[in-house]
Amino acid sequence: MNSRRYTAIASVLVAVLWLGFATPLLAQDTAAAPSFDVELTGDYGYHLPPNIAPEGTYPHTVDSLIDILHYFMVVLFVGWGIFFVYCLWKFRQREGHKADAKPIKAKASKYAEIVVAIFEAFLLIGLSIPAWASVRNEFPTEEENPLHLRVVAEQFQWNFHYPGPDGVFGKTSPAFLDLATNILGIDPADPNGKDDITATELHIPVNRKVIADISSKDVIHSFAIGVLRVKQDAIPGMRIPVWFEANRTGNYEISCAQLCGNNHYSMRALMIVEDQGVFDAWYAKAAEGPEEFDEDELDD
Amino acid sequence: MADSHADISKHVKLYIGVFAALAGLTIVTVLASQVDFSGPGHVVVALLIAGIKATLVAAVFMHLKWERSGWIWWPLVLCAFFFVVLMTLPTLVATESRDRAPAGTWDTIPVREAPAHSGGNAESGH
Amino acid sequence: MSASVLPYTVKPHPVTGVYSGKLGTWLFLASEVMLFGAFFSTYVLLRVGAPTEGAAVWPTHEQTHLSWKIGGFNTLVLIISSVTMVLAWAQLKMNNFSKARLYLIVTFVLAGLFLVVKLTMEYYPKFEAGIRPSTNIFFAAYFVLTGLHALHIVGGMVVIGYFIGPGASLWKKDPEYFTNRIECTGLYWHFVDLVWIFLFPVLYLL
Amino acid sequence: MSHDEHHELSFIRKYVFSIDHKVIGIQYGITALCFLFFGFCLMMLMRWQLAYPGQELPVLGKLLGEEFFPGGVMTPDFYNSLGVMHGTIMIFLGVVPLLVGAFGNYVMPLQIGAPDMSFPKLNMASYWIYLCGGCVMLASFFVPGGAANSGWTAYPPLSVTATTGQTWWIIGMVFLITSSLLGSVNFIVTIVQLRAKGLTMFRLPFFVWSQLVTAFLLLLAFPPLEAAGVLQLADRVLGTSFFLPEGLVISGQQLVQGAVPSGGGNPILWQHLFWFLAHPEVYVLILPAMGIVGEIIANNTRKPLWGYRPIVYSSIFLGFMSFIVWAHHMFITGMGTSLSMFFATTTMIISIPSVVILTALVISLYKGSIRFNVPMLFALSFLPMFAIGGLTGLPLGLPASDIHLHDTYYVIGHFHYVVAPGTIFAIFAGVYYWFPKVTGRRMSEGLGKIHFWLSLIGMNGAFMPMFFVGIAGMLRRGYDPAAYAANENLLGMVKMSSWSVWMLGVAQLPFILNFFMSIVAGKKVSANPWEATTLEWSAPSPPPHGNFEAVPVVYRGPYEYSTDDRKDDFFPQHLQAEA
Ligand code: HEA
Ligand code: HEA
Ligand code: CUA
Ligand SMILES: [Cu+2]
Repeated sequence: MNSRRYTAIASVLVAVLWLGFATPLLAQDTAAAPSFDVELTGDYGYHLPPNIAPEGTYPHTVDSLIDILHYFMVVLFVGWGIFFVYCLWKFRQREGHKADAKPIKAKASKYAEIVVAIFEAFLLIGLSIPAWASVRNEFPTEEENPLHLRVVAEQFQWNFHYPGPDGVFGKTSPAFLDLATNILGIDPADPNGKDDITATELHIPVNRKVIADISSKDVIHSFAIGVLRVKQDAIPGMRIPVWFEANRTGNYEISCAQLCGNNHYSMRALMIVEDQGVFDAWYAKAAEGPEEFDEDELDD
Repeated sequence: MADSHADISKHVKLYIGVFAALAGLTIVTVLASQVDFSGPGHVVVALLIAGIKATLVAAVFMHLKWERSGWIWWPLVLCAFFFVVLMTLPTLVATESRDRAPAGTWDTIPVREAPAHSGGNAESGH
Repeated sequence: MSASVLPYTVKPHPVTGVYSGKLGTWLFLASEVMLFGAFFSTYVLLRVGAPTEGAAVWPTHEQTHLSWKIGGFNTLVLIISSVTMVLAWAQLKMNNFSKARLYLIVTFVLAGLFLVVKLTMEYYPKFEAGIRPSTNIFFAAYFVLTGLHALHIVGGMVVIGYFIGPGASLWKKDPEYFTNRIECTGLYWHFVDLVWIFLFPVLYLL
Repeated sequence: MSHDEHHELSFIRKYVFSIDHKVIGIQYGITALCFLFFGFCLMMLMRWQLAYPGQELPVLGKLLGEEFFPGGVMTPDFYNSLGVMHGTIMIFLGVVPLLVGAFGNYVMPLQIGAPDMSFPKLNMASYWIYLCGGCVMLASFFVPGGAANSGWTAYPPLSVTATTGQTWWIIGMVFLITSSLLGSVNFIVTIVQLRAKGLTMFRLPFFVWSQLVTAFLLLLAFPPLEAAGVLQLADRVLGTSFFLPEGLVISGQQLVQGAVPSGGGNPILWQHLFWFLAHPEVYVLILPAMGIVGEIIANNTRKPLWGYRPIVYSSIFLGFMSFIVWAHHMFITGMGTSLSMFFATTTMIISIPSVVILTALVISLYKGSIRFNVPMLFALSFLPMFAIGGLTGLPLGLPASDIHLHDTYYVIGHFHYVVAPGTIFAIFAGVYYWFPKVTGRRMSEGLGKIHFWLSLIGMNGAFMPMFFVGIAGMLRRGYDPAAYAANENLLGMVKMSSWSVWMLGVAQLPFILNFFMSIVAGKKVSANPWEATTLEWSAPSPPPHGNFEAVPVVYRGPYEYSTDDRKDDFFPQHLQAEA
């Protein structure tokens, strides 16, 4: 009897010590904190990352879905947990207490199950499906003047292909590929390709919709912009469009969310959201092409 | 299923009959493949004939015709259902793969004529 | 504990109506259906989704070098072997061991014939002509599907061979048990035949 | 049953190539526990890299060699290998063999009053094929390039272009699948055919039902993965391209398969075939665990399981539905609206039977007389832990919220709550519960309680932080979480998780000690130390060859505790009512 109580007290103690003290101590130890080339905009912590999409677009539905679900889960778990602990205490084996084998009528549980089912149906039909439909089908129309670009993943880098001022992408093919100078394999003979922009940082204008076609050269990657709640596998042989919009300027991270080889963990890119003016300036300059590109044309 | 000798010899006749049917159907399926059906006619005819043959084999040679045990039938029904699920895979994959790139390139196709998503780079293929 | 001590290895269970071996064989066949189902579904997918240009286009009939004559011949061989298999069982049921054994031998020989035709008249000439599974997506599917089917044939031959040879002594000890085992072998064998009934039109004719 | 057959078997026939289900069960048990422990050790290594990225691994770093630990620091490739092997070993070599191979094999025939499995030789073959598969997996660490490193999901094209270890992984998997298939045929036939007289389907203990449903899942879901494995093997060694589209360019070079760049394949196909198995597989991991928990709860509340029939129907429904939800792992591959709606709906539907089962187990506590012994502690804590794991499955099952959570540590947290403090706790519960049956001795309660409390804290300390870092966006399979600036504030929590894992490792020492000590020095107990009702307790401990002294006959349902005014509060299934 006594030893049982000791075990119980000891375990609570260990739990308190472990979860209460050791972990905050560890949490303060950020010795391994990395130093980065750029400062990220926004506040990151043990919660959802900042959401820079305009109100009313699908990334906010994603957030509210996550929020609502977790409230729901906590309520269920706590309610359920109270009953659980109550049973453990009230019906523990002891002198003079006997089990009662007559099956009880648990109407409450049936109602609870029905409520759960209805709530799930609501989340599914009310929130998830519209949001998903928005991700998949409600692409910005041309009247909204979206920015078009292509995202081509490769081990272990994100390549962004902009059509340049003429608005038309050059033809690309592996035949023209050159790792040093023409990483997208743009056809040098295609006039549309002359002003195309190849970048490894994603520049987008603020408050303008973007349509990106995701594809991959080699293995499956996953194009993920945490702050925009965008995640789309980049699958070789397929080309899958996504759309998004940012309403806050700054520097953000793009990550690769699908295991793609040894350097998967560091396959990150920078997303720079800037004012339309700044963006236009960058766009014009980039379209003139970096030096390597000129060299390439000289070689021809 | 009955076990007496007379019954078994009746079976034997049936087996021979089924064999004749199978052989005949094999010839029919070969002949049918030479005929020029339009569209998916070939596939339908060939699979139909194969289906009949398979049914004959399963019903007679494998004795399903005489099988009464639910413990054999239910797993088979289950299996048949999941088999159908498996055979829907190609459609599932195909709906996702409509943006497949053409041979030899990873990305030169024009953007598909999606509902509300076209223009811009739509003409870029050429 | 030797297997024969367990109940219902020989006699059917009074409630479920089958003996254990038969139920086991059917369950095993159900899993085989799922196995070949996955292969067929892959085949359909690759074929329907094949690109229309480039190195990966689906080959035409002429390019596949598959002769429906050889395929048709092998189909007949397998069908006959299925009949002889079921006849072997019928003979055992009629207490006719020597005839049954003869049918088993015929089945075995036909299975061997199937393999010989497959190897010498189909695989070998293709390898001669430089055709490999890697040649194109059609041959990839062709070799994997027929290769796996051929392995099933080999497996069947091992079992049938066992019952012609060392396994036959069971007949003397427990004829009903032996008959049951032949029935189960037969179930498997007909299934292998059944798979071929689909493989033949799918690969050779369509 | 013939008694004239009791001639002496040689040592080898009796203990090594035995066809007795009990010996095979023990073989499975010991082998799988070793694998489980090994898989855990791999994870303890990985947690070092996560907590202290790029820092030298103390002591071991040097020992493990320059190839994988240059300068004592793990390489990313090796990290990925560890991840694959951890996942594969835990699931296919640890948990399933324990739940099905060990508990299923040992307990199920006893619970149905059978002398053995229906096909004893097949049973032996299952074990040896499983062992071969395990050895192939382990050996793959020593091939050039190390073990497979493309994730336990082995997505092509990465897996097709990976090093040799991947080939070994596939071959190992083919062995394991074959073993499971043989086993499942055997289980179903045994349960259908060899039940004792009077033991109708609805008098079966819930554990037997869970084994039956599990066997069906294994039987019908595994073959497609076997097919997919064969195809991937062909892609790797024959140069075909079932899973490779045309025009792949790897490091600037066009990929040439075999002789020519054939292409024409589809990488998504693999994912469908893989998840067609792997989703039912997760219910393979949980159903027998629920079965064990159900047995122990009924026994230790001293009252019948509440809602036996709904539980049974729910497990059947769960098994059936698990075949049509697989693509919820693939929402992010670019799935269209109608498909994702279908799979999200089935996913929501499948959560209902889990809720029913769990609710029934909790209501079973009501008006019981609960004994808090070690098996019961583990069984009880299974309930809230599984609830956490299951509930966090819901945000993943809705495609919209899955956009943010997919491939983050949230997923890792979700499924570890169901498999680790869920299934592993059920396994521990089962070990403590059936140990007296297997050995005739009981494990120490004191050591058991230390094991329980420390494990409970360790598990929660390890996995709870994963939900927070996951929601914050930290991605799984990340060799170095510090590579992303957004993770900066999460590193402390990651460290806490790691320390909890190591603590959890220490917490297993009392268990290992207890386990081996009790085999030789545990307290001797009677054949029915827990005063249980099911048939296995009517056999002697350990049960002799042939299991029962007299062929058992069953007169009532499985959980007749405190049901009438007998002197004892339990009424075993095999006892005839006194008139
Ligand atoms: C045993 C294993 C197990 C179990 C049981 C489950 C159960 C569930 N899983 Fe999980 N899952 C995995 C193992 C498991 N999963 C694994 C291994 C992966 C990752 C694989 C990988 O990518 O590597 C995964 C991944 C995974 C995903 C993919 C995530 C992603 O990659 O983006 C999804 C998405 O839908 C999902 C959903 C679910 C759901 C809805 C359930 C449901 O069945 C859960 C149902 C349970 C409940 C709902 C809780 C129970 C009830 C209560 C709390 C009682 C409440 C009381 C009253 C109502 C009275 N799981
Ligand atoms: C059944 C499945 C299972 C189980 C039980 C576990 C158990 C554990 N897992 Fe695992 N895990 C997976 C399946 C499982 N895991 C899978 C599928 C993945 C994904 C892989 C991938 O990305 O491809 C994964 C990934 C994974 C990751 C993410 C890695 C990454 O993404 O980079 C982490 C990180 O912490 C982790 C941790 C743990 C821990 C701490 C445990 C602990 O709970 C372990 C506890 C273990 C024990 C307590 C063992 C006790 C045994 C004994 C004491 C034996 C005694 C022996 C004798 C008596 C003889 N796991
Ligand atoms: Cu690219 Cu991960
Ligand atoms: Cu799943």
